[in-house]
Amino acid sequence: MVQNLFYFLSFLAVLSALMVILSKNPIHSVLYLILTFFTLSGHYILLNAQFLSIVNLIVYAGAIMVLFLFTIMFLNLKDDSFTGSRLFFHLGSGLVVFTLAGLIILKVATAPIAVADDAHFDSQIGMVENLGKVLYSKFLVPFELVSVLFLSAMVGAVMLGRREKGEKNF
Amino acid sequence: MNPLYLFVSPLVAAVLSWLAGKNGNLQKALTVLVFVGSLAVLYTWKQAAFVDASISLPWIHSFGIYLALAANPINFWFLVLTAIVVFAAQMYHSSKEEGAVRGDVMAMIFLLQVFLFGVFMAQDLMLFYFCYEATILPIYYISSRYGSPAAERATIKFFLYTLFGSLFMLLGILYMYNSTGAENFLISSFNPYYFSGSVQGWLFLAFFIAFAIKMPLFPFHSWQADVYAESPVESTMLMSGILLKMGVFGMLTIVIPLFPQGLKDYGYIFIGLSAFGVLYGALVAMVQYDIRKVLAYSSLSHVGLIGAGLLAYSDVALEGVVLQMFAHGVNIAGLFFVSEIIAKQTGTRDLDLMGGFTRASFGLTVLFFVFLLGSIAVPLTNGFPGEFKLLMGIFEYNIYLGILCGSTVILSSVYMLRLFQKTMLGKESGDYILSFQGVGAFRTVGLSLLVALVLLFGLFPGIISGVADTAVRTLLTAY
Amino acid sequence: MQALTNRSKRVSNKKLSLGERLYLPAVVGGLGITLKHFFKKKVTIQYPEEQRPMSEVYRGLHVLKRDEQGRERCTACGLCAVACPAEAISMTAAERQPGEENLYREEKYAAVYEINMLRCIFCGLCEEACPKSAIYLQSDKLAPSFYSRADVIYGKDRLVQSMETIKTAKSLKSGLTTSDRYVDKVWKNGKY
Amino acid sequence: MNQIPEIFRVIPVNNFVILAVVLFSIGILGVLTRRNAIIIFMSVELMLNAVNLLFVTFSSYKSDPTGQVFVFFIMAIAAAEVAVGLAIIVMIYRRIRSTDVSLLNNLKG
Amino acid sequence: MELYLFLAKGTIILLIFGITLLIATYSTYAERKVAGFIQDRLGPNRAGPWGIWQPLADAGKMFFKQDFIPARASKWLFIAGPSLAMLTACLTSCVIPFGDTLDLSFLGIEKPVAIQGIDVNIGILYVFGLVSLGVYGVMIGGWASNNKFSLLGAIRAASQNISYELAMSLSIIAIIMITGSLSVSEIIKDQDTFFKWNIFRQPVGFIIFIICAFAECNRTPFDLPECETELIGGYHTEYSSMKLGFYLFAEYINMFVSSAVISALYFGGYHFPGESIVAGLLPEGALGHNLMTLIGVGAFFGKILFFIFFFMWVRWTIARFRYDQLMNLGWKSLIPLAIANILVTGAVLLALPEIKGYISSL
Amino acid sequence: MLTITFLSLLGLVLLFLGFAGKVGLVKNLAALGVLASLGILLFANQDALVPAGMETQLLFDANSLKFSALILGFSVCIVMMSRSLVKKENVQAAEFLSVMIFSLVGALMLTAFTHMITLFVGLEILGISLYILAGTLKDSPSSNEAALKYLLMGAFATCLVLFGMAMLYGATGSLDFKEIAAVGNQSVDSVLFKLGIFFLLIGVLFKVSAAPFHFWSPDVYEGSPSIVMLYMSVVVKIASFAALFRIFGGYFHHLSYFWWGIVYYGCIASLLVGNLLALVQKSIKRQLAFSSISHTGYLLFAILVVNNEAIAGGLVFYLFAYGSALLVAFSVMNSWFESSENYQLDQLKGAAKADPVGATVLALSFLSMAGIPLTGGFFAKISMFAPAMGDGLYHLLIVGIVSSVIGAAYYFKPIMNVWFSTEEATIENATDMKWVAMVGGLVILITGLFPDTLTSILAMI
Repeated sequence: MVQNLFYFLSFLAVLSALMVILSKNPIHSVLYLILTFFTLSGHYILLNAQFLSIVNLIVYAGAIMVLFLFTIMFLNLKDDSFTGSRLFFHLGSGLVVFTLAGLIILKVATAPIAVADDAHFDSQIGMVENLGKVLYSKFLVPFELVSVLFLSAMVGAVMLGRREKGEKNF
Repeated sequence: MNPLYLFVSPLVAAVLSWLAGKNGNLQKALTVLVFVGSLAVLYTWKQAAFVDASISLPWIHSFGIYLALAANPINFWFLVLTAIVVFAAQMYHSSKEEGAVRGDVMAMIFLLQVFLFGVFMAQDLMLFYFCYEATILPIYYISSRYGSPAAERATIKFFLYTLFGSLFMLLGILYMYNSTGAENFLISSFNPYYFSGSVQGWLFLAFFIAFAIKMPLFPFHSWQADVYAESPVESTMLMSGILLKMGVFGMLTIVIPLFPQGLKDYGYIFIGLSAFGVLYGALVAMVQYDIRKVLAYSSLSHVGLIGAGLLAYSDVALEGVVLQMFAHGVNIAGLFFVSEIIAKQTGTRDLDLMGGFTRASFGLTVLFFVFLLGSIAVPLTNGFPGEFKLLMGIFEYNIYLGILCGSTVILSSVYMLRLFQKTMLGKESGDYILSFQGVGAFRTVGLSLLVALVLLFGLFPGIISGVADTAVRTLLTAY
Repeated sequence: MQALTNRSKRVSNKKLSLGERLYLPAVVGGLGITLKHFFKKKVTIQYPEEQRPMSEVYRGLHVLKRDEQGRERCTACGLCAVACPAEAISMTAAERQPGEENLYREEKYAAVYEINMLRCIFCGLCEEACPKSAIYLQSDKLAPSFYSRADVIYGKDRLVQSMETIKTAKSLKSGLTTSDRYVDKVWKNGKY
Repeated sequence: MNQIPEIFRVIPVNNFVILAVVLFSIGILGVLTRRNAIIIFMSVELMLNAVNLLFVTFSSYKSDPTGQVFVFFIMAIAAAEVAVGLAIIVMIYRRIRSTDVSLLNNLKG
Repeated sequence: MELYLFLAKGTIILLIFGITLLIATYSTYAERKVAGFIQDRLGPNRAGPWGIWQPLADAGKMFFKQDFIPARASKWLFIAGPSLAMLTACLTSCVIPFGDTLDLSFLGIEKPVAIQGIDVNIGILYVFGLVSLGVYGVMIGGWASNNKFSLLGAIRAASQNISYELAMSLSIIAIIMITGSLSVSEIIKDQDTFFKWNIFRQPVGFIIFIICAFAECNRTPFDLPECETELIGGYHTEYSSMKLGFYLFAEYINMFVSSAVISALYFGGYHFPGESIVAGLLPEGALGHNLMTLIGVGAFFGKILFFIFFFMWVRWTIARFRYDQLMNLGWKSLIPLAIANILVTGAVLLALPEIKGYISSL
Repeated sequence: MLTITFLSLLGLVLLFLGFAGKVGLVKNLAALGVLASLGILLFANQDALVPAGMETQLLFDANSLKFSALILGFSVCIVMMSRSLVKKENVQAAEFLSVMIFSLVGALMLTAFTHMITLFVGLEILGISLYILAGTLKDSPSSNEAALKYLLMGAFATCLVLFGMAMLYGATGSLDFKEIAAVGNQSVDSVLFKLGIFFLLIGVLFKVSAAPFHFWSPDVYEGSPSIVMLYMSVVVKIASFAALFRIFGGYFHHLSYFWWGIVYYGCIASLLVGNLLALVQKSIKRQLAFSSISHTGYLLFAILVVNNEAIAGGLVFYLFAYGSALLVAFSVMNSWFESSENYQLDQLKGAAKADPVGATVLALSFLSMAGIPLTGGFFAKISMFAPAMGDGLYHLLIVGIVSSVIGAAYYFKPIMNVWFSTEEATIENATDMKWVAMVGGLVILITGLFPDTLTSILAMI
């Protein structure tokens, strides 16, 4: 049951991820990416990380991708097609990446990876209480510093995105 | 007397001459003052047998570099030559016509003098390297700024060439420092026993390439002719007269005492090349039409001889090296000096367009001829004893090489006399000769001084060898 | 400027106070008003079942009257057409033939009488103009809606009063509409 | 309470890692082959998500919350990055009326 | 007895789903009825007594209208838009506890069964997740229509939703801080007495939340995405037939869910004043408990219906905002206010034990 | 930690002052504030505000203090110089400066992280701020392009770093560098560990723009406003090298069998690529961009040598020498040209006639970058070469020397144009703050003649 679910989600994830980069229409790409995020959220639930799974949805699907969709609609982008002159480049990079990925996968497939045993296993780690405790005690400083990042990003996004006086285009 | 004096006085002079700007008289005064002062200091040292002539101050702790300077019998004549050639160059410049004198050129030459003194007196390898590299900058400045339009390209070539070589030297220095576990870079803290044979070989190559490019020895010479031809003559005089002696000096004080094994292992290759360079330089000089290039290739030929002598690794040869380098420095500076006067007057450097200069100034002809003779190494001129000893040393090393190098005796007279004939004799090709105003008093005195040196050391080579020979021999026998 | 009356409200651009800028009190007030209306009596008239009482002087659909004997009163004099501001009325006159006396009251009658209901503005001027009291606008009948342009033109077939109403009418006036009565009452009396 | 759930026993951790690697490579491929800046950026997001999956996987299998906290950070920062990134893309679009990176040739050596 | 549990749970889920749909359906009716009443009218009253079959008639009409897809539209997305809107709307209600637990031990189910789809410990986040996804339906539909007005409507919807989502979640955080749980049922359990209802503890948060809820549902005064005067129909300009119906329906479902969330978060959910008195009147044991639960469910639905009414009430009271006003309100007022609210709440939470200690020491 | 807090608050204050319209105050306060933060860094206990027992994931040890001091010191100058950008172009002072100051927070984090989370957050704070700064000139297409390219490549690199981190996490079950390093010893055979180190390294090399992962940097450098380019090649370079050094020169130093080869070839490639491509450039900014790649190569020496403790000082020295030279060069060129953001080599022709002081200082700074004696750059190179020599990295050193020569070739181009060109000067105005330029030149000379002054100052930190 769980296995089938895993394989189904994985299949869907890979398929939609592929479609992200293969779709000609950026809107379709966005939608496929959202689908990928959903499957990943599914995986997180499988992995007992409920909090992250829902945060993944809220942040990625709910905020980031909306922003993407928003921008694409805003810019009214046309289809982006693969041109012949770059075909070799595409094929080449595809080949290289897949070879490398294949090698890594072959290596990883059989690699022994240490996992927790019964005695050390704690099914509650993915729960929000637990994560919150870790986040607000051990990682408080980086967490606070992320706010600097946000402030900076906010200022920057406003600064760059703002239309200047006299600019005609939207 | 503190060796720092030799550092400080040109430095002060540099600042002063920068400030003096285009005031020719002030510049002349500075020139003479520094020249006389330097010679006086050197003389006192020699009289005191170099007892107090050393200093060692910690300079850069973090790298273990000392400001270690010392005058000694080996570098004494290099220092003297520095003073003389710098004097010659500055004399040329400061006595130029009104308005052509430049404060920055004078300052740069003085600065160069500082670094040259630094190179020759350095007892610390890093200090040596530091000054060795730094000498390029003033020369580069003068040549690029005041040379012909093609000079920029030529000087950058020169610059990169020498930088390339000296960086290998830097590597060598760093290697020595690291491999011996020395806490400092003092030359005295290294000796050849630290380095195994193969290491010595590598180190020899690293240092040799730096010095060979500087001199330049045959395969590394390709920067030379262009730079000599395109630079202002002051910088040509300095380069040919003294800068290339840094290479000789380096070979003498670093390569020969520290890497005797390396020299033995690889020297034979380069001695062959140098000897070939002697022939090559001479042959090329014979067919040149640019007066500077003739001198440039003659310099290549002579330096090839010096290089071969250095690599021959025998006491006779080394004594010859010291003699010859001094002679060559004086002669080539004088030759460039005079030839530039001629070229300025005729308005060209093309030998075919010159001729008959004798009619303009007989005195200058004589001066020129004496320098020529010195350069050809006619007996009783300063070129002779050095060349003789060098050839002796090379014959000892290998007879065929000796013969090859010996060709210089004949060939140099060929191209030098061709030069003389084309410039001084023959039919004048214009009325420029009649308008010749004479050399001027200051230049006359200066040139006479140089000529006097040519003759003095031709007649009494013992002045030099008396100071240097024993010291040079110890280089071979110290280890 | 001096206000002429004290009814006009002076507009001021003063800054809103904090309380006002919150808008919440105003919103709550608004909610109160709407809630009040929520419980108010509804004004809806459920039309087919309930009908709004018509005014006595309502000007509805036209009718061409007959007299007590059932004869058409119209003599095709054309005054109505002249009076019509919308030029909705047109007619063709014809002479009464012998034997038709029971059909037409006068010797001349309207062979064709048409009103274009799209043009008609129901102003009632035709009624006023008619010297024979032949045309009236009924107060209880509305002009129906149309589904085709052909329906728009009302001919005599649809305008002339039907005979049944004559029979039940007690008098000239009783067979008429409220409008008729009103007009008679107000100022047509003097004309006879 | 501390019993390992079924999934951790029946699915080896390697499967998740492989899935993440595959997604990551797809992301790289997207970055390399596409010319539309927005799609490149989306591929980067895909890569980030692959990384997130890795972290969550390891975190869960190793029963260590740090990994999940890290994912939380990545998500937060990715959001900021996207905000700035899209602002830049919009800026570019205003300039060249396209988001095609191959049209960006002002700067060439 | 797993089977019974499954059946019971399934029944509850189906029931919730059914009620959701039912309420949403009748919201359309209620909307028109309320509109009529507020405007001194009667509202629909033809289909059946008081017009109660009106929604069915509407649905029938929707089904049988021509299903039109614009020629240059992106076909699949055009269909996906309303479906997504509907899907996200429907999924939300499953974490809302409509009542306390039922004691079904007579069926052999030992554990009390909550009247709730699923009780996840991150329930409120789940709601937010789905609410934030709701915007996709609008955006995709608007974009796929290949119509400028639709696109503008969609973009407005997106930016509006994103903007107000922030303030909404921030206002919730204060509640989460008080309760210490993300689970909706925990939050409701925490408000067991009347004066512990969060409306009293978080009045500012409530106001922010309800304003945001209006914006999230695209209800007047924030119905900019579909404002007829500027954008014809906004994102659903090109839609017809049941696809349009889905959009409209989704809006009403959202309204229902919003009302439910508001009631749950701020108005004590299934708790009602005088609970203990009622409980005292009921018999002991399972029956009493179940009855109590059902009364609670009734109370909850009462609240929900009130808020649905409130939504409509506001709709017919307040005029539509201008777009810049909407954004200014969201970004410049609500978000700072929400943050301030969090800060104040935090400060009070920190200070409360001190104050209590001080008072008790007196 | 204290400095970081101070800087964050400073940025915030500047932002609000900017909203209030007090631009003049913002400009002054920014420089003063960064200076103050330098003071705080040097003289205050960094953990003063941290409650006892709290983990901050940041550790300001001697090295990080040095790097941080360098970062802040240079930043003071750059913030002061950026007044001209703000003056010239249509740039909002408050936003620009506050983003720059926020990026400093990231830079400081990169010098002091002990945990991958702080590393990552630092990288991103710095990175995102830089994407913004690169795009500051909204009217300039190249600036836009630079921002986009930087963004895409930066984000991509971040992904690689993260992938590496994830793999390391998988291999060791920890994200703390100390713990990873401790476990690392036993995981010689672990695929995940190898992959982790590999991707982490590749990602960081991307960030420091080492060849062959350098291709974004010339475009980005050239397109950015020159102040930002200066900032990137000075402050950001210091920060990213501090990070690289902290990871691979510090925590993972004993695991060099995993990563040494990559860095080695990356170093060689950077040296060659940077220098060779710089040779053919016509724009100074682009030339300096490529030269920055080559300097990355020299700096990578520090990662490669065994004695990482000893070379830390050298690394700091190199960064100081390079940074000060670049800073001086830019301050001169900045004052020479009123508007142009893209200095071409030809524009410099004959500048010495118009402004000899500026020209001298400019020449000095380029000499320093070339590593010619008399300037700080020389000892900087020595301090990289000497330890490498000690480790016997002869091939690397030879490449280093060859590339130094090539480097000298192109560093002399501007000098030649400035000093030796006979053409009339095209520069628009002479150095306005001569004393600043002269101080800069003096600093270069002093570091060249008496490097001990610098090393002893650094030793005090």
